[in-house]
Amino acid sequence: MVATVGTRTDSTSSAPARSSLRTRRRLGPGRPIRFGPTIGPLLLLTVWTAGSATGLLDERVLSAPWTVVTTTGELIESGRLQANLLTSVQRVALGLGFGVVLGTALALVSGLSRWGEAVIDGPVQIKRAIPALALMPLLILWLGIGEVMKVSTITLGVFVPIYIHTHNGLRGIDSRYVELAETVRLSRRAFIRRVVLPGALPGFLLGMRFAVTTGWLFLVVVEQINSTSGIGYMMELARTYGQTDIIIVGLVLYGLLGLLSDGAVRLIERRALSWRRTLAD
Amino acid sequence: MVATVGTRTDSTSSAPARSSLRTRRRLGPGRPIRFGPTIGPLLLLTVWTAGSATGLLDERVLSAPWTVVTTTGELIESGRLQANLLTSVQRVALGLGFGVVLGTALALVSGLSRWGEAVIDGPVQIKRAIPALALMPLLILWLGIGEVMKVSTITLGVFVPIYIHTHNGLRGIDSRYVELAETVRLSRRAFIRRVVLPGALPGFLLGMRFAVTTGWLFLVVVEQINSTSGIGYMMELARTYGQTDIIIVGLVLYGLLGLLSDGAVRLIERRALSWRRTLAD
Amino acid sequence: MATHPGGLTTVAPAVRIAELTRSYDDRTILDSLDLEIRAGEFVALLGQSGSGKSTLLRALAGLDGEVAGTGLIDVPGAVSVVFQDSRLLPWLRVHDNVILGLTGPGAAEQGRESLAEVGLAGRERAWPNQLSGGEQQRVALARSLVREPELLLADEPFGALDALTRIRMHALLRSLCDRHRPAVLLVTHDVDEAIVLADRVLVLDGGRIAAEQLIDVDTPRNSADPRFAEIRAHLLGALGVTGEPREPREPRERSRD
Amino acid sequence: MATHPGGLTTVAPAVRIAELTRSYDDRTILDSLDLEIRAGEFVALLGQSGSGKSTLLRALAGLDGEVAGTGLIDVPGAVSVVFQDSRLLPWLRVHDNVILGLTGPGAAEQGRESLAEVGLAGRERAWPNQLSGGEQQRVALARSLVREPELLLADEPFGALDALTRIRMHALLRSLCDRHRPAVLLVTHDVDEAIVLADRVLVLDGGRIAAEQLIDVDTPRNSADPRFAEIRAHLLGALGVTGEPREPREPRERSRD
Amino acid sequence: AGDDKTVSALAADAPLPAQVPKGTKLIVGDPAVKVALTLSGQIDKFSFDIEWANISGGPQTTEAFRADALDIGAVAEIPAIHATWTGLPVKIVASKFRKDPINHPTYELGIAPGAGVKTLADLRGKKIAYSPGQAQGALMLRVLKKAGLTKNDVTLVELPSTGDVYVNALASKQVDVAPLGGVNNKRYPVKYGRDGATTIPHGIRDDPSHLYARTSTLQDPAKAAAIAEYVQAWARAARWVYEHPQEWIEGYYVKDQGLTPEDGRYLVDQAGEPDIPADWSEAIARHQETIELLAAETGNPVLKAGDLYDLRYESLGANAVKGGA
Ligand SMILES: Nc1ncnc2c1ncn2[C@@H]1O[C@H](COP(=O)(O)OP(=O)(O)OP(=O)(O)O)[C@@H](O)[C@H]1O
Ligand SMILES: Nc1ncnc2c1ncn2[C@@H]1O[C@H](COP(=O)(O)OP(=O)(O)OP(=O)(O)O)[C@@H](O)[C@H]1O
Ligand SMILES: [Mg+2]
Ligand SMILES: [Mg+2]
Repeated sequence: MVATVGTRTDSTSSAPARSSLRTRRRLGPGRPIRFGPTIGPLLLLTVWTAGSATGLLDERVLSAPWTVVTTTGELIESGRLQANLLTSVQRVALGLGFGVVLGTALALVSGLSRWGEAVIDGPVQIKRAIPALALMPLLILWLGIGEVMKVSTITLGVFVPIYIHTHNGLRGIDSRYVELAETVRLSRRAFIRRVVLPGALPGFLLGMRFAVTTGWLFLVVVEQINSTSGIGYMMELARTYGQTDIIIVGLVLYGLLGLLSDGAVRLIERRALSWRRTLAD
Repeated sequence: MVATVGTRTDSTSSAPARSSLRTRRRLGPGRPIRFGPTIGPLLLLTVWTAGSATGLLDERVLSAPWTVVTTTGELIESGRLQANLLTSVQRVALGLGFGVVLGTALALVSGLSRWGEAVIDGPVQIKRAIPALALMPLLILWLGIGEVMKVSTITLGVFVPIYIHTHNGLRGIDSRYVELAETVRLSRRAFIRRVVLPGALPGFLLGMRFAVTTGWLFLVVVEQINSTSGIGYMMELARTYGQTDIIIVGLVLYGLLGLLSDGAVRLIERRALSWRRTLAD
Repeated sequence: MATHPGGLTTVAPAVRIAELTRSYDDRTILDSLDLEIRAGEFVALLGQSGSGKSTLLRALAGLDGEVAGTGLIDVPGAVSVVFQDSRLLPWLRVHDNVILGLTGPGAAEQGRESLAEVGLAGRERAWPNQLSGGEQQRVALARSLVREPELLLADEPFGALDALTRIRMHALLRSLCDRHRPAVLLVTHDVDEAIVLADRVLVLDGGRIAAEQLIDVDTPRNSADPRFAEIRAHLLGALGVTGEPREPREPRERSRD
Repeated sequence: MATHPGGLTTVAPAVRIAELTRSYDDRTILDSLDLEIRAGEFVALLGQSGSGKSTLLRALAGLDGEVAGTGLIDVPGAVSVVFQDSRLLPWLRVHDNVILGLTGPGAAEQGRESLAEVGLAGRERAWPNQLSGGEQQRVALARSLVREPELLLADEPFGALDALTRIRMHALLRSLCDRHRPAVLLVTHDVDEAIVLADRVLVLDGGRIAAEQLIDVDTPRNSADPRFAEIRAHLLGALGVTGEPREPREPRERSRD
Repeated sequence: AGDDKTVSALAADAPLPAQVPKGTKLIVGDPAVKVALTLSGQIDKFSFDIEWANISGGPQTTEAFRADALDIGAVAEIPAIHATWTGLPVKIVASKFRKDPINHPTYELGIAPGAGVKTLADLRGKKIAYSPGQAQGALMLRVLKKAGLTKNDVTLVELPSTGDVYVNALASKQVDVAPLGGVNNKRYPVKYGRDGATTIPHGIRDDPSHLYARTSTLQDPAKAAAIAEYVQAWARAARWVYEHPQEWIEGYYVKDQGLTPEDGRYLVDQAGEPDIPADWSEAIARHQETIELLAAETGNPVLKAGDLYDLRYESLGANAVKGGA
């Protein structure tokens, strides 16, 4: 049995390229599809449009895409959307910033010292297991109902995935590299910079993907408290009033933000992890 | 400069063990501490107890540990705690079961085929970005307000971390192993069983850690809808009536469940990944 | 069929490479390379570090899909590869690594036998990272020998083995060849090893086959044989090593310090 | 100070190992092993695959904290290790791998020089997985040579190198030794290489130093030298290889098939 | 969906059928009445199937209505208004009030420690918890109106009134004033009284409690008839609760809701005697006021309150307790 592989076969070569060994055997996912990442969301949009057009999706529960577009237009015209979005983006950005620093720092302490881990890890798991809403009274008591409380709550939400993923990534660094670091007598600082952080980077970046969406999700919780602006506030208000179209605008916005921020982190991932050769390549 | 290492030095050896090279250089976290994982939670408990005893923590906002113990006792005596816990455990277990299967299956499809990824990945990111509470109206519309809706919501919550982590783990499998699989002509089935699943296992297990707590967190959301039992219902009721002690019992329960399920997954992790030699060892 | 090993022949070869070009970025590694290997022929490939030996093997194994290049490659369907790194799946025990992809009831037993042949009986349940470098290499060898390939591509499979173990592995490889007569392309850095094992030795340089040497030494091949020494000198010359005496070590003043 | 290399001496040695025992699970790998290496001495270590050479090196490097065992180890503070796997950090470019842990303004330049010495000038910005096996090994070598260790532990640093590159690397290692005179413990499978490079060759077997051979061949050492051949035969004997002629290859019927 | 027409849709003014056809099913979101009917032994006396849903509050009820997962909801004044505004036509089919409503208020104003609010006039310049879209929000607007203040005279702090948020906000002095309902009225001054926390009455009627259903449900003759039967049972249950406070405290507050008997006693006393009027005109007039207040607040059109009521059910409840009691 002889198979022929013609990878960009020379036209001068006499033997015909009968079958491609590569495509025949290929177990990996194959070549990337052009605009692949847009296909799923577009499909979703198509189903939604079709459902709305045929009346299969009840307009009063899930507004039609065109309703969402007009509602968005109205919201933008009245300035509500931009104003709310701006406030929310500021809160999330601040919370994200603090959360990432806090999470990474704690992950380093906990990952590189048994005592750090003993003290930090348990409480983080507990924090993670407790619903954010249930923690609100305590946070209100300690931090008031102003911006400080809002940003702190987002920070507390965001630091968890950063911590867990970085810690997990860090703990998973091959001990051979740690041995190497020891034999070249790396200082602890250099060890962290050269071995730990790059080694934990894949984990950290996955954590970032969660942190970004977590930030937005916590917004919905904190913007119920003493807010008069913000996307979460806008949606919560629409929910109490039963304004389906505004809720759906909010959902679409959330979906877009989710897609975009996830895409951004993945882009960074592809750059930062360009040294990796994996199944995905 | 000469350093002496005496690893369990023979008493007959004449040269004294002056210093331990290993402890001097060690960049890793060192030896595990006995009962390490209990230290953090115990510390938290101590702070809580001390705060309550000295009155620094207002009993009316955060009940004292002893109040929680007596309240728990009362709840158990009246049978409320067990009954609610049982209902909740059933819901979470079902949701977890379905979610894990769904998430793993989707991750496999999406990780091993570009088309699968194109279709699945975007919508999952969107789903992930949308607050659960905002999705409730749609889920109620499609699935009603009964158990089906509750378990489905938990499933939908749980499958996301499973999907993302498994997919990420799978995509991170070293391409050298994929090449190997191709040269030994593994069938796709065997490839999944021998290469993909074990390779993605660390990711999957991290996903499990999130899935378990996510399951409990979603419980709080779904048990607000048409429930007459369950831990989430119990806590929501207590919130309405301002029964701080019961709320705190619920929080402690959540914390414990978080710690326990996390510990369980980590135990499995240690067993299942025993082939790994990492920084943590 | 022509019985003369190597050389131009009109019989359908097991492996046929024509005008194979492969480049990484701007560096052309293989430059319009032509090569044929007959069924049952044992070819050894020498070449400097970085000359493209592994690149060639990967191309033959169909593993260079992402690499830029042109050319024609004809290989049999059943190819077995020993990678330069032993490439054991770290999450499978040694025995499972050996029988990876094998099906059928006899697989487990075959795997055990194969492990015993490479001197690792009793280590079936070890994890790959519990093995020494040479042991890992032997597991990889066992994995490729337990299959019955029509083409065996082996990238320095004996590099981490001591002299005695190496001789044993040579014997093992030879007995496989005698049983199934696969075409073999063996990359090695040991010129003597190449001469002892191969029907034909190639030297890769500048992206092409820069030298080709039929091994017409009688078996058993003895390095003391003058023809052996002659071929060795010729091959070493092709590899850029001139003069058998190794470069002298600077005399060291042992009493200083 | 005694000028006689090896043997029992009362002068403080650079490396002193006494009654070193190491076991994995129930398998005792090193069994009450004693060894001394003087400052500036070059010792080559031979031994069968799995005999415990890497285990011994890891013990000397202080990397076997998790392994059960007893014994006394005295090593200098500045130890440099070339691991059997090249062990480059995959996320650092080649140049950064070489200068890992070096500080001071000259480090970058030193790293570049060192890479040039091992023949990899121009590849500074490559990722480790873009290098061939031998290139990776040379980067690891460059990394250990750019430092100035008092003790160099090298675990088969030339295993993946072709003859010519190997000769160049020998010269490089020798020049380092001449400059800084570190104690060297080199694991190799190539008996000739051991004889060419070392002051003393040890054979590890059964968990102990089973044979010890001072290399009293004049430099430049020529493998044609009868004393060279004698020592080689002796060492091969200690390694279990009897009789120089390699085991015969079964005559193959080339016309069959 | 909700608008699937039965073969013969019942006109809005057509008389209610007397008989409930076999196989009719109602989904009722009224958990307290379920307990009352169970305790009074009436739960199995319906001539149709009934499915109980533990759904309460405007948003949840509206969502369930939209999903066609609920036929009757039990709420106060506000949800019917918002539902209509957002394109979900509903009608009130039963109304219950309290006798002596000023002395039996649903809500009181919780005053933060040290806020120094003794009368409504003191509200000027204070931080007031405000939950738009909820009954408590509308109440605060009316309180301000009554005190002769506008929104500009105070600081409205938007907070959801779910759970114990208001109590916590008051206790931590994040707001000066917040409407507290139910057991929190009692618990808040008990808990924080030593710090100076108090509650004051607002002196406005806040007692309406309605059953409502989607207009489309009422077009289904079978369901319309079943609802009529339910309304009567509902009224009898309310009466039974009033007449059997001990059973109610034991069976509902203590056993079902996990409160202490004292809390239950307080809530029973607070609720007072139910008033199920046979004439809704007064209720409609008050509802109209609320509508106007909210319309001005939210910029929605003013609805006619009368359109929110299905007058065919007007006297059913009152007659049921007259006969039953
Ligand atoms: N992925 C890659 N990207 C860029 N360059 C590469 C890549 N893989 C290999 N190369 C380069 O291609 C050249 C040939 O590599 P190859 O692995 O074929 O060498 P080799 O002959 O096997 O060498 P060795 O004997 O050292 O294993 C080397 O210079 C190497 O650096
Ligand atoms: N982590 C481990 N757990 C169990 N056994 C181990 C472990 N590491 C090494 N061994 C075993 O100890 C023995 C000695 O290993 P070592 O790596 O020292 O051999 P070596 O002499 O370096 O061999 P090679 O020449 O093949 O590299 C081997 O049999 C090996 O299987
Ligand atoms: Mg190679
Ligand atoms: Mg070794």
